[in-house]
Amino acid sequence: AQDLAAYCVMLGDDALVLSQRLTEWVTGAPELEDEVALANIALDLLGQARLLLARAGQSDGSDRSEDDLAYWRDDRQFRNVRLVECPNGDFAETIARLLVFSTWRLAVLSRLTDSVDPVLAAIAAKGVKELTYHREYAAKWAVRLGDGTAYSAERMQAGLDAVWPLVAELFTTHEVESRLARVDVTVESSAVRDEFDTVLAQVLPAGDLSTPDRPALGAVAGLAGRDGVHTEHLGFLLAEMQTLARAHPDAVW
Amino acid sequence: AQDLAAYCVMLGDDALVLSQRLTEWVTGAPELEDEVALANIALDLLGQARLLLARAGQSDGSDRSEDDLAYWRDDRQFRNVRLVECPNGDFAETIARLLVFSTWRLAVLSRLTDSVDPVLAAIAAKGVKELTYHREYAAKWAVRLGDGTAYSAERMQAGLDAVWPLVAELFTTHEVESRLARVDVTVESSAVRDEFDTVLAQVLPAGDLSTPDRPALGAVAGLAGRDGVHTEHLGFLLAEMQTLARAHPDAVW
Amino acid sequence: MTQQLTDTPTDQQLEDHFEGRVANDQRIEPRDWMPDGYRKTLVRQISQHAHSEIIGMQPEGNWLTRAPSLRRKAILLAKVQDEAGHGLYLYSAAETLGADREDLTTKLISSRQKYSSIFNYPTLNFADIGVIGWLVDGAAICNQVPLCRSSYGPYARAMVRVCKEESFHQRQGYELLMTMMRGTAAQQEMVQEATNRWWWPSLMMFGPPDGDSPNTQQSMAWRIKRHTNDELRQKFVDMTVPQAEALGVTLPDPELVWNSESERHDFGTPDWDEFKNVLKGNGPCNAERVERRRRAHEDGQWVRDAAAAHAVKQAARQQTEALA
Amino acid sequence: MTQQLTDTPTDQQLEDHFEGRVANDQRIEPRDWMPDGYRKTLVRQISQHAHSEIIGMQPEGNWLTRAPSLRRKAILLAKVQDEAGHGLYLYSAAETLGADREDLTTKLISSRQKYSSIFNYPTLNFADIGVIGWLVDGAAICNQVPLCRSSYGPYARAMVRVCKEESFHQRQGYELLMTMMRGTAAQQEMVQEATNRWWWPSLMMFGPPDGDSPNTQQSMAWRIKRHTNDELRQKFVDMTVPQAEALGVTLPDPELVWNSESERHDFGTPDWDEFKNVLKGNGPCNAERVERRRRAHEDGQWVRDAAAAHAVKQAARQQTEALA
Repeated sequence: AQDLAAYCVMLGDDALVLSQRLTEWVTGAPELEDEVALANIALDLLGQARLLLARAGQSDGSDRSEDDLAYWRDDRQFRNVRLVECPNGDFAETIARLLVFSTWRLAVLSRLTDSVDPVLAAIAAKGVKELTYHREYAAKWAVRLGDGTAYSAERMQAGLDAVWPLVAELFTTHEVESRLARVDVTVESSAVRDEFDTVLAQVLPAGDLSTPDRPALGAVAGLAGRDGVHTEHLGFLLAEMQTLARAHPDAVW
Repeated sequence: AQDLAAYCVMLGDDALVLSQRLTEWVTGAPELEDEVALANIALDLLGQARLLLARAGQSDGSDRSEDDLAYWRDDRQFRNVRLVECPNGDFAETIARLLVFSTWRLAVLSRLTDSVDPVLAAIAAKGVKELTYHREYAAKWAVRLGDGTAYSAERMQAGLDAVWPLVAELFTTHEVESRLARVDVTVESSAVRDEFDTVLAQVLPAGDLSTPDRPALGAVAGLAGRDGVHTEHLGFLLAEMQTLARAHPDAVW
Repeated sequence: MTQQLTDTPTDQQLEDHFEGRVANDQRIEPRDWMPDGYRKTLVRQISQHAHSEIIGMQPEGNWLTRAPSLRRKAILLAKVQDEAGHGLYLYSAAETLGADREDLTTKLISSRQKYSSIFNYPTLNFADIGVIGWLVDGAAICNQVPLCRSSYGPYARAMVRVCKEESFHQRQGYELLMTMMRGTAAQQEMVQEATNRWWWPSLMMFGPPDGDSPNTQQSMAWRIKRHTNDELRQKFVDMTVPQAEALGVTLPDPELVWNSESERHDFGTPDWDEFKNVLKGNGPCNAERVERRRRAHEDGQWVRDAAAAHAVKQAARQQTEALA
Repeated sequence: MTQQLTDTPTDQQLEDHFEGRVANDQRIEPRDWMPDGYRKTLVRQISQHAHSEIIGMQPEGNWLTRAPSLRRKAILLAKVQDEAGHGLYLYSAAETLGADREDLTTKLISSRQKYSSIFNYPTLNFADIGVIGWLVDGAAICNQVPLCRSSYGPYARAMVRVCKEESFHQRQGYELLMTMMRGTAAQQEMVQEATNRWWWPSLMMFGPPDGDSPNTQQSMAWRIKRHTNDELRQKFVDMTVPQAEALGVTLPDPELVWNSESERHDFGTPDWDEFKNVLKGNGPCNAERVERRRRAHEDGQWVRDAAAAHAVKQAARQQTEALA
């Protein structure tokens, strides 16, 4: 149950933090249609985060609510991958991250629909539909930018290059995952790498983009996001996100 | 004593908030010499803020420390002018704000050296030396940029234009000031407008810059920074500034 | 019922026909003949309305990253997204009149077209989100419900959808305030403080007093406006007072009192000088609101260019394939 | 004592003279003859040191806006400012050898010159500020104190000043940690956690083991290095262990133990693969550190251009006035 909770926190934090980043695009997107689309994706991920954090609070016996977990943990206790916490960069980098993230997460969640944990399976089934749209949106833009103007092609490739060092972390299986995989609650992250590579091998060439050849971003003595060792960015993101909730610890909203 | 405390908070918050903004330049300045200079100015203002907030906490009988006041008030309780809380903008806008602010503050503090409150007079005496340097630094850069390249001249004028709507608020005498002026603790802000205009009338032409013709930024039903009604920026600045202190209310650092 | 016009009709005939339809509360549709003044007035009104939805996202968007619970964050995000959607319908409605969205955006970001002045005030605490729903959306609904019967078809239909969603937003805003008023003293204070700041600007949303609103008559004749500013303002006050009582907040107007004779509330005069000053561009947030929209538009230029270039390439490739 | 050379001396004579001076611990000054290799090695070493001061501002600067008390904010700001100052002296020292600051900056931001690898690790909590003072400045001082006797005069003099300020910073860092260890459980945990993250990278600051450090011999002969990497590392460990005990933190090395025979501490082997990986540019923060410096430099180009243009105009005006 502790493992299940820890795993829900990982997937929940990924969604929560990326949702927060996407939210920063609101009132700043290149076109109103993208304003709507990015807000919609942020809303879907926020919904996933709420379900996953609530599930975590139930299954670890702590009875913590989604808000307890979202607003009252420090960055050291967040378990998201570092990919989602980095600043947005420009539109191309945002798209590159979304493409990479949604391709990976869709692969994971589609396996989770068969989880022996019925709640996780149900959350995954809902998420699969949403992520299919997110991946499609990101892939379309990646192709458009890659096959657009010379400038946009350069930006799109630079965006992919910028996020690529953080991709390896997505496929690094954490021991919690390994244990849960053995009891059919989930699969190991490393198991979905093939699917990820296959999808990108379709999308990138369609936009005349190449798979970046970038080494993985180093960890700190082997520890990274899933262990609560993050980049310098997460603390700032959380300071902003949690400021009001923490200023009024007794309030109900 | 309440008035004196309120006035110290006004001047203290001005210094604290501008110091925080200038600090954001560290590791981002155009030249190492400016890195040093801006850090130095931020440090001077931080020093002024500490003395003024400490004085406020003593004189209102609340016995609050400088940190109590800096870290545990919400934006509604901050009393700085709106000028200091706005984002830095580019280097020219930062210089424009510093020029305007230091010219105004030097004029005020040089009057305050004659305050009947000996603590305030002493703080002012120290501040006068510092602000003389700040004003000189800002004036030099304003002239350099104004008389530099075509591009820099345009940026410098744009910087002045951008900060100008916030200048009027500096000279709007608050009722606290009026009451304190009557008992020779301070002077009314409006009384230093002439000095301010005289100084700028020397600096701006030297850089081929014109005094902006911009109306004052509107208040909210007559209320502005000195009444605790700020821009949308202050909340974000404080969220970041206060995050760690508030996460550990019982800690000593 | 459309009259068959075999010969080319004279302008007078067209105008008479148009006036007749409007007077009979029939809808004017994009392909119908309409007077230039009607078209211009509508384009201006619809695009100002669209701009207001888009700029209106900013004061609320300001709290998206800081919403104090995940549920409130989701509600707010959905609301702001709806506003982008409203902007989209309304720009589409303006396009049916021959306007061009890119051109309208250019007018907005160069301050040649206006948006509702209310969005030039800052949102300073989270109760502002509730008060915007309650008062600002409330006032917008008072203004807009009659527009669901606007003589121009596409506008009227857009308004039906917009009003439906806005009523929902208004209820959500009011519910947030109710929750906060049942909460801590600090939360109650926030609600009162936000109400104090937004009350007068909300009253100003109905525009200047009737005596100072020269275009009202023509707009009413054309049935693109159905009540005068003062009528709508009165209706709003009468509607809002009991809501404020139910919430437990005080409206910041010492002259506000029930007049049992006229069976309505008397109330004080908004600060019309402040209104004019904000309208002139000197409100607390005018410059920032327009600047943010301008920056988003300019920063997004290369993205829109890329999409256009890609579309051209795609079309060319499809043609080549079709020929092959 | 400088020998008067009346005839043009041969290279061999110059070199012998130089070697003699160095061997006698006399200082080499900018105008003195020196071998190319000496000059190049020094420029590389001094500029890497300067770059390290400048890049080193970033991990600490990361906490400037969030320091938990105004006193700590002032201390940190003064420290970061000192580092900018150190960078300035050191660039000046490199310039006495004919290097050009703009050129050195270009090499830094295009990753053609290195800086101390330690600054490629993130600062994740406020105890990191203390631990950087204690361990990182501590290791830097071990490295740098001998350099106060460097054979090259300007470098040696810069080092005297730098070392003095760094000892002060080290004491401040240690004092912060002492305060935190006397504080709440959360604060104590922060100190331990930060120590765990910084310990090994601090040991790596002395460079690879002597067997893998080919340039050490020549640098020692030239007296621009005075001890081997391993000697300095050992000295640092021996110095730090009792400080850790006094603080009450555990150094994260199970092999660390006092060897009463050799009268020094035995300790484990740092992860040299991680070291090489960070050195290659793949550490947690390499890309960001260089990018931030690059952006600052590029964003500031127009400002530096303006200053240069103004100086030219000023000079021209003064000349005109002088002629008039």
